[in-house]
Amino acid sequence: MKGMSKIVKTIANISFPFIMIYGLYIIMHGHLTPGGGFQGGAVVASGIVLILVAHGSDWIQTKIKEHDLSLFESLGAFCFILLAFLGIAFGGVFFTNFMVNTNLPFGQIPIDGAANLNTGGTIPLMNLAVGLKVIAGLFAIVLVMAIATLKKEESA
Amino acid sequence: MLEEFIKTLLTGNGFWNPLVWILGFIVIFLVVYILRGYGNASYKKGTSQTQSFLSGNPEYEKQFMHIKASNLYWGWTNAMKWIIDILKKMHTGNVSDYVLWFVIVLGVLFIFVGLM
Amino acid sequence: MIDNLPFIAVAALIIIGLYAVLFRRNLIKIVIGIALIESGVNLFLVTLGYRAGSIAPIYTSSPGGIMSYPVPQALTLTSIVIGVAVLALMLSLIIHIYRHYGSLDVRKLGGEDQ
Amino acid sequence: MSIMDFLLLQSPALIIAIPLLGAFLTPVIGRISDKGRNIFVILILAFTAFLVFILAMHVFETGPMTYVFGSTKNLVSNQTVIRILFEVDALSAFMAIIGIIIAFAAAIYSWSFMKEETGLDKYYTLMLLMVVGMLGMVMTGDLFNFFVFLEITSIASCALIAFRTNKGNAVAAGFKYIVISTIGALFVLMAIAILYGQYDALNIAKLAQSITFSFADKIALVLLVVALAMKGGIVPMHMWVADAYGRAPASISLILIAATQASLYGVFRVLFTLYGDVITLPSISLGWVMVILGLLTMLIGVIMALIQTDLKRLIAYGAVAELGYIFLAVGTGLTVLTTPENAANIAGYGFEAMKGGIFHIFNDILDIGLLFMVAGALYFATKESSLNKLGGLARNMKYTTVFFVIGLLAVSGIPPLNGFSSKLLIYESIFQLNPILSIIAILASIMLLAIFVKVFQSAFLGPALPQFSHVREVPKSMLIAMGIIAALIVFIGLFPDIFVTNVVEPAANALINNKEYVQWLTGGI
Repeated sequence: MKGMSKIVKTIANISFPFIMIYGLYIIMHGHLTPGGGFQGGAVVASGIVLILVAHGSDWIQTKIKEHDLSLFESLGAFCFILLAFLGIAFGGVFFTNFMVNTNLPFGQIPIDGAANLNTGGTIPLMNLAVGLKVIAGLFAIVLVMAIATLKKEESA
Repeated sequence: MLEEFIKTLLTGNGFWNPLVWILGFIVIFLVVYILRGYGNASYKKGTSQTQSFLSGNPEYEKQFMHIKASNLYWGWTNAMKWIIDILKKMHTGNVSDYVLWFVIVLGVLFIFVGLM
Repeated sequence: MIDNLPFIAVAALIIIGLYAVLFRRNLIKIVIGIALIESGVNLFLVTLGYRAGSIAPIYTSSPGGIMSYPVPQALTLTSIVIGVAVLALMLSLIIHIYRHYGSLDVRKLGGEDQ
Repeated sequence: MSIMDFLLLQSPALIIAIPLLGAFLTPVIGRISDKGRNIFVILILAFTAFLVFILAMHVFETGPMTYVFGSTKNLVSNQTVIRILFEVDALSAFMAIIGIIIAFAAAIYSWSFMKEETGLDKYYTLMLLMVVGMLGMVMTGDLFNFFVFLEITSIASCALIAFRTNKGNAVAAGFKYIVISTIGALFVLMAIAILYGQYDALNIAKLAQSITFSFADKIALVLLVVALAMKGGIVPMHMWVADAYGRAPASISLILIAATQASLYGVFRVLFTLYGDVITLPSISLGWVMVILGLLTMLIGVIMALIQTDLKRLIAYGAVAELGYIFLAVGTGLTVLTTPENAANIAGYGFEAMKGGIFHIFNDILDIGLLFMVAGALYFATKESSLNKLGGLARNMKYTTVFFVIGLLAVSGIPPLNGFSSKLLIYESIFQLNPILSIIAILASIMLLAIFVKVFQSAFLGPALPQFSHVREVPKSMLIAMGIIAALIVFIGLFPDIFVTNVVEPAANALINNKEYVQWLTGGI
């Protein structure tokens, strides 16, 4: 896929960081407000897709390979399942939220529904893992589709 | 432990014990083998007795003698042609039709269960 | 009547989706039909969790009052995530199908028993 | 607490989690070494099999076992079941055993079978995911969870059916499969939503306790049964089976059979456990519907199989016919259960029919699975799948021929192999419901014999064909996988009773008695 005009590229470049921040915010606040790993990951991935569409898949491929994306995807899923396994080790049951009410990060218990980021136990970490997987996964899907259509154009 | 293995499977009215069956099979096999021995005496190797007979026609080369799968059961498929044609028409390979069948079964069962 | 509006929308979405799957020949339109059915089912799930006059089920800094059920929303979200995966898979298969058959006509696929 | 106790206690979660972990580690290990990855996958499946076995032994002995995710407490509060839970009863354990055996054999088989393909990292990842979905479907105690695992299985199997993307047919088959399974799953979700809206519960046991068979329940019942039956490949919704089984790599067809049976498990679970209390209302005779669908499945399956010339497609239709036996037998059980004058007989022939049907699930997967592996071996050796072009292969592939004969005899119910024991149970019990059913079932079995004799004649017998003179026996890993399944077939065939009393009977009991399944709700844990 070829890149688009300079205006599109510039606007995409400008809006890209904002979309990133917004998506990461949604991932990070998944345990407090609506959102979470998938939703935030989808937002971030759509931001990356914006760049992909504006600059073309050739340019993107010089930056990152689809092969590496699947590694990230595996990594995200692995972290998620690892956290669930740690539940067995520390809490006795799979998926136990063993970090709640401890001094570990995210270990506090919220008081009276106040919005405190430092709560939630393993849930924010799982959100991060899912977010990583969703970003890598969705981006890989769109990238592969872009490459596939590119090959079609060339052969046609 | 061994008894558990050789216990007979009861099937409500009947029973089934493979080991008994195998014993019977061996006995029958022996009987058949002995009977075969009687006929074997009149078998002479290398004579025209052992050659295949194709209504007097010459025998084809070996690789042409193999009956292909679609020629097997010709009579049966020909006799059942009407039902096979219906079934072939049913199996269109079109995914919309697959979903259509699903909707039809759904509808029939809705009526069936709704009436009850 | 107005209370039943979401359910009417659900029925309409599912029927339109089924229509597209059953009677459209273009593979992309079939996929759109499936997406419509999925939206219908998701709408149904979300509607089930709503209580009259309720607020969104967010515990953090909640203004108080009754909340709608959070469980159907979680279910819907899961269903949406699965839907994304399925749609992506179907569309990528369609790309492959187009390469092999040079057409998006559903009648061109298969027919191996004819 | 010894390590075994610990493993047993955690086994329901570990059975899902270990293959899942393996699935995500596979691509990472695949980067280092191909051989290492294959060994890793086999080890993961072997460990999962071990866990399934210890869990199953425990369940057969002591009854259903529940496992609550996330916490050891707070299971039931204010009569509402919170948290997702897995509930493994004898039937679940039974299905999990057969699923993991077949997956293990498929992994060994894939070692040589898929050697020449590319993208094997993804292949093994998806294969493990498929196993996860299948095991999850049979072990979960939560309806929505069931839907999620159903979709995991569908997505993974669809991608695997279309694995050979260089073949148009395979991609088309994958597309058909995903359309069918998505629509089926969406209607399942709709039914789950209907149930949730009425009873505010997703837990199967909780729902089974509170279900009243209102009008909406009837709608949900029909949606669930028909959608899952479609995923199970019951006539007239079976057409995708031929496409999917016929075009997938043979090792995948193998797991697909087990995944299909997991959908049938869903049908039985819905009918006997979820609606177990109300299905016995005298006015309902869904059993007869199942019997008729079973008969149609058998007949159409065998007739379509007889006219096929593509080997894998033929076996796929044979698999459809085999499903008919299961549906017929369980339908008979349901009919007996629901007819008041026959209800006393549930201990009699109704129970025998259920036993036969459940036993046949196991035998069907083994027999058809072995035949698929042989078909894959033929394809591997000759690169040819049309029966019209094969011939005389028994000369070059001795072991494969032996395995095929075992599969042939088993699938057509010839004594003393396993197919006969279960079919005998089915024939004798359905004879008492209606003799005609039994006659049709035996007829279909004879047709199955005819079908596979045709395959035997055209592929293995006959003169040696010059184009196949270079054909050699398939590699060892494929022979080992076929050997495992064949040995199981012969073992169960020779000693059916030990298997029926220890494994099948508890499973059939679990299906008929849904009291045991909901026991934890009333009795507490």
